[in-house]
Amino acid sequence: MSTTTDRPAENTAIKVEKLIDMYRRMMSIRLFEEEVSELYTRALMPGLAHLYIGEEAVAVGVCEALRREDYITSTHRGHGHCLAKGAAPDRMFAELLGKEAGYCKGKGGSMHIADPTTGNLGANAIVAGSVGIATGAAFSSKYLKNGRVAVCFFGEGALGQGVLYEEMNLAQLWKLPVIYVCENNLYTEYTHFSETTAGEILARATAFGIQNESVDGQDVRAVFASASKLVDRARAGEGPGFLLCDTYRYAGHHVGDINREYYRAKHEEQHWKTQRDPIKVLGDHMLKEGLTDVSSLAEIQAAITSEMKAAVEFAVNSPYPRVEEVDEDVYA
Amino acid sequence: MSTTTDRPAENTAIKVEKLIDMYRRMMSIRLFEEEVSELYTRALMPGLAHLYIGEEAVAVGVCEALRREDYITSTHRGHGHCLAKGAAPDRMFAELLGKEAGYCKGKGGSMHIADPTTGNLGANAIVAGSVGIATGAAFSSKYLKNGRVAVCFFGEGALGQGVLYEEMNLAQLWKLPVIYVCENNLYTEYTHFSETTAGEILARATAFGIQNESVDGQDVRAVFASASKLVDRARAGEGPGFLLCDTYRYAGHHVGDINREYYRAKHEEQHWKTQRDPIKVLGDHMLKEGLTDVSSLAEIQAAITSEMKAAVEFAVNSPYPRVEEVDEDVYA
Amino acid sequence: MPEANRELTFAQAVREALAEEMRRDSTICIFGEDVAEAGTPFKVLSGLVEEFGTGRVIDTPISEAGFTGVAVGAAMTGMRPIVDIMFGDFLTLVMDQMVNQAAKVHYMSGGEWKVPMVMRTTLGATRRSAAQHSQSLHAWFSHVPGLKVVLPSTPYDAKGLLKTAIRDENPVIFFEDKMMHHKLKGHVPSEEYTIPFGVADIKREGTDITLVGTSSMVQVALGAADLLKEIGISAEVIDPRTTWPLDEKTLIESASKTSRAIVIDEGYGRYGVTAEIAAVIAQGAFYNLDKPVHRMGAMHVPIPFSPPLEDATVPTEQTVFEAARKMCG
Amino acid sequence: MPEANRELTFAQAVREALAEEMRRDSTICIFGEDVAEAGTPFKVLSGLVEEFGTGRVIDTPISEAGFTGVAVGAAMTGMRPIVDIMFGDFLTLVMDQMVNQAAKVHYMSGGEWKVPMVMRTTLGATRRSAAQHSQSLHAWFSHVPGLKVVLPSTPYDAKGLLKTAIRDENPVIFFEDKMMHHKLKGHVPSEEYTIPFGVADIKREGTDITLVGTSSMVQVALGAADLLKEIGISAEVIDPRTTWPLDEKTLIESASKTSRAIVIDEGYGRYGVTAEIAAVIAQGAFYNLDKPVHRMGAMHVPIPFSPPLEDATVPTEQTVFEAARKMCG
Ligand SMILES: Cc1ncc(C[n+]2csc(CCOP(=O)(O)OP(=O)(O)O)c2C)c(N)n1
Ligand SMILES: Cc1ncc(C[n+]2csc(CCOP(=O)(O)OP(=O)(O)O)c2C)c(N)n1
Ligand SMILES: [Mg+2]
Ligand SMILES: [Mg+2]
Repeated sequence: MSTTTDRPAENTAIKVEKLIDMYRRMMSIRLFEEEVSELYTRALMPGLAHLYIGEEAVAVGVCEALRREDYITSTHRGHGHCLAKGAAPDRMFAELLGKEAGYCKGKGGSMHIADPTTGNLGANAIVAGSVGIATGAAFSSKYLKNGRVAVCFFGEGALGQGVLYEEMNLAQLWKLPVIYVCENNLYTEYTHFSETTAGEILARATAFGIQNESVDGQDVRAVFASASKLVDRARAGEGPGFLLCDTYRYAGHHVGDINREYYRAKHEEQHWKTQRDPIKVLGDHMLKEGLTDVSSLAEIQAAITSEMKAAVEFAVNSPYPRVEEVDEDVYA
Repeated sequence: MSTTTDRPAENTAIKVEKLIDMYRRMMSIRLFEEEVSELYTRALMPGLAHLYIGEEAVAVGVCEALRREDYITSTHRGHGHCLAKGAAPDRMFAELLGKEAGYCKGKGGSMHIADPTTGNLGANAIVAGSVGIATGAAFSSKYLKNGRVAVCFFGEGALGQGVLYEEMNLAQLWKLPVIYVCENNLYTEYTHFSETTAGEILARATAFGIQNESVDGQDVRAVFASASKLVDRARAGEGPGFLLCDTYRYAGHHVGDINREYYRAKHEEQHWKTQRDPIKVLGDHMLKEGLTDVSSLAEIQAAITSEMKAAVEFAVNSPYPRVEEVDEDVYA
Repeated sequence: MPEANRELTFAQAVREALAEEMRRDSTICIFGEDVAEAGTPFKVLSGLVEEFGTGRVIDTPISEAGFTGVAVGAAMTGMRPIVDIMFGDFLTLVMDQMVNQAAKVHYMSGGEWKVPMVMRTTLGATRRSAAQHSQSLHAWFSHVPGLKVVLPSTPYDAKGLLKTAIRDENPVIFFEDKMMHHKLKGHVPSEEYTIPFGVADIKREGTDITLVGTSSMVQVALGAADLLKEIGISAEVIDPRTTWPLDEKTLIESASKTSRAIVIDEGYGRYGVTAEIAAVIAQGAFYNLDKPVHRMGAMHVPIPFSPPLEDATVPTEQTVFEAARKMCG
Repeated sequence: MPEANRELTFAQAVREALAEEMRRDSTICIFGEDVAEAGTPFKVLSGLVEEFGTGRVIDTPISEAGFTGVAVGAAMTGMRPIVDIMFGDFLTLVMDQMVNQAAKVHYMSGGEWKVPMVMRTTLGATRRSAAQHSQSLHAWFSHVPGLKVVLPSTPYDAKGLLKTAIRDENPVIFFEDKMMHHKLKGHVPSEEYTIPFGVADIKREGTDITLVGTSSMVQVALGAADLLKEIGISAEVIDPRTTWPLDEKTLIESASKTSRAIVIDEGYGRYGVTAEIAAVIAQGAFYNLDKPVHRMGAMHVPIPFSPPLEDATVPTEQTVFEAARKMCG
């Protein structure tokens, strides 16, 4: 039942526009997160920030396989998922700063961005906390026959939470259109996944009869190809899927996690950054195939850079919510 | 990693005394439970009673592979486990009737019998509620280096509880001497296991790299052989095991569950009772091999029958605890 | 049957509410263990699967967290799921789904998503079910903003409150006393009605002492009121019906009027519902109370199996009567 | 450093208690996420793995229920495990293990088995961590017989109470205010001491009003007492230190003496710790109170992320001061 797809089958050629689009989205995430790091360092951002840098191909490859009305659920490391599903950077930054203009009026913050207009059911600060929500969204898609698919993003740390297995069992029993996307970035907070994960990860999906694949999470074309397959299958009523993406977070668990040598080696970080950067991998591919040129890519980067600067500007200058709002939205 | 053992390898010959002993223990459970049914029907027993009749070979085959100081945890359907591990019927009946002389001074009742002298950590009325306890007992065995093994009995319904997977992951990561014994009697309360269980049961152990076997749970020799293998392995420090036993409960989910046709067919019940009765299977084997004769078996039954009558008598005539005991034992 | 005599058991009233609402709104479905053909072990749902099918009355694996999570997600995306947690003791397994997810989704999303779901579950001891099948854990949920907590005490209230719960846009947790399901009968009109949350019901008027009872303890309070009447004490019995929202006004007014109050709830006495209600009354009726507010809850012990012990753990008509007599003495 | 000046942070005091006990008793081990080399995200355990090794300071997967269950079983069979639940919000995941298992094993077995384990966890908001990382859920556990609940408010108390917790034969849950770990310093003697459970500490004596504070709110109460002193009001500050067992006597005596009381706790105000303590005082000091007992807890909302909103949800020195001034006015 499980297959390993290290590169997309050569026959699933992805259109150039799509590749450019994916490049652009990955670049947006990268530059968004760099601004977040900056905001945090300048002490403008309250709370913690868990950056998605290095993992961009996962969110983008998966979300490109989805429709706007499809659902996603996200994690504490969720900015990339939100952006990939179509959220606007300015309202995201505003949320990160706790401002009224944010997606959640400042009530949610970095770990709880939600956006009904793009089907984003919300980031979640409980590890595996959204597995039920995603599975439930898939349940209602099937019940209401609206053809939507739900994607549940989670880190490999979530494999430790029993509720994941309860949900996978239900999803398979009821043939729900949900895709479980496991982002294995090798570490939970400060512990290598081999110390927390017995057996083989894919076997945990197999155990419930769930279709599963593993993919190079730094190759957005591969992620897109695998995700498309599982999403199409789910949409056709054939049941859930499980996609394991091998990836890496470049920075610390959160921005403040600076001294990391006690849990991972500098040269490991260097290896991923230089050899397996998802943006570079896609850029190099397009250049090699003559699908774009260096200056076009540079233009993309420049345009996004100014977009992000403007978005930050917007957020920094936005007002906080009025204190009286504190007890609004408790009940609908 | 998984092997199916429908019958014990012919070379693992089990000594006659052992066979007789297993016969006796299975008969004890059978007759104990018949008394329980009787007590319940005569309205002498408070609460509910979940009978183990039909499943005797599982508890006996597994517990015969254990030492007295080894640990077990049990379930709502736990009388068989207690007896197989060595508990005395009189104190068990007393507990079932809520009497002071019971194993728990009447405070636990049918679903909570515990007995330190036989390593019984307690029955549990939360489905999968004792998986953590058994795994923890295995942890301390390893930590304290006392060579004990822990067995966790549970019904296939417990496969629905996420905590089971959390514990299996921990047990395998830490190579704990714990055996997970899944009693698949085909039904939870009133629902067939195929409606609640996606994929293959053994694959759920495989997913965590746990050694696993499936066995005919009506053949006590087969259960004993498989359990011995896994127990020896665990005791030797090679890690946890998972034993799937196919079995059947003859009566209702509890004694009051009389009309069962809406969830299972009479002829199915008949088939198990007549073709796959664990006591008959072992008796027939011993008779066929000339290891015993009909009158010896009848003697065993007669002796146990009077033992059970006396035990019931003891319990019925025992006093209730004094009301003042109600707030004792809350804190140690 | 003439309308005025239309009597239903508590279980029938619950079932009728569910059936009527499910007919009205096709987005309602029920998740739970053995809810379909078995109609739950308490036989509260018997007949529903026959009318609505297994697509809407859905048997689940023994995965309380799992199917509660599904309900949360389904509620966010256009459905109105009802979840059945067989014994209230199993609520320990759904705390994350209810407290960190269902209760907070609306607020955390700045009001963007909502979670219109109902969790039906049970409370109450004296069924000889021992420590893991006898708890009354509603105080935990009353403590959590974002949830509403309903404790019906009569068939009439059960039907009207359950309909309100189903139509509410928020996660509501609805506690049924297991012992009432088939033992308690009462008038339930055939015409449609609902009962608003946050409105206490004066189950009996009186002048000398206020007995505040919840769920199973309302009948106990009424029984005690009968006994008190025999010795000339007039007890007012108040049922808050929902612990959140809580109708503080009615509680305070009654206690101010009678100048004495006893609060009776089957949850544990310490850090439970009796504490909150007693504190509310002690504060709000401070200048009118003749005696300190008295609290009666389950004894602070795991519920024992042995019948004489178990019976000693819960307030009874007799113990409430004694306490009230002492206060009025 | 001269002994009298020996100052430790709250985190250091916790660590010292753990290290001393672990040296004394080899059956003590620690389970938790990132407890070993990382020393927890709060760096409370830094250094322990270096002394005691990974066999005793054990990194777990993100399986709160799983490793808590292991601790329960290990505690029953000869060990004294300590479990680390990083954020108190994750207690939602261990309710079954703590409430249906750990708390009840001793009673259900008629006193045969016992569960000497400690769960260390955190509480408290204002860290800009939003709704799922800011809760103070200790009231839930205080409601459950079989558990003991500890809420230290100073480094001295933290060390002494944690040692008592580790030596206790029952499951104890020990709440640490995240904000205190590195910010609060205080005297901790180098010689051995323990602090008994169920003994409140009078953090400051006074005559006009009693401020009962728990955990994080003790410093708030002390701050308010300073402000009150400036306007001539003498506040007595009492810290119950354990919510179960609860030292009712000291609370009642203080309130009886001052005739006014405010109860301040960072958990939600409704159905929480303030309700129990207020009810206890209102009952026990009934005839001596001049004013109703006033309660101050977290606002009944999920904790918001936005700083100005979050700051509005918790009692502060200023709001306690205002409330006290009004009561004494
Ligand atoms: C239930 C729960 N336990 C612990 C935490 C604390 N925590 C936050 S992130 C994290 C590590 C998550 O690792 P992983 O799932 O691999 O995601 P990653 O951070 O690597 O993206 C932990 C333990 C939490 N948020 N929720
Ligand atoms: C967590 C939990 N959910 C539900 C129940 C109610 N219940 C008691 S026994 C049972 C069925 C158990 O089935 P299985 O595990 O297969 O054991 P069997 O009764 O077949 O031996 C259920 C649902 C429970 N005790 N605990
Ligand atoms: Mg990770
Ligand atoms: Mg079964």
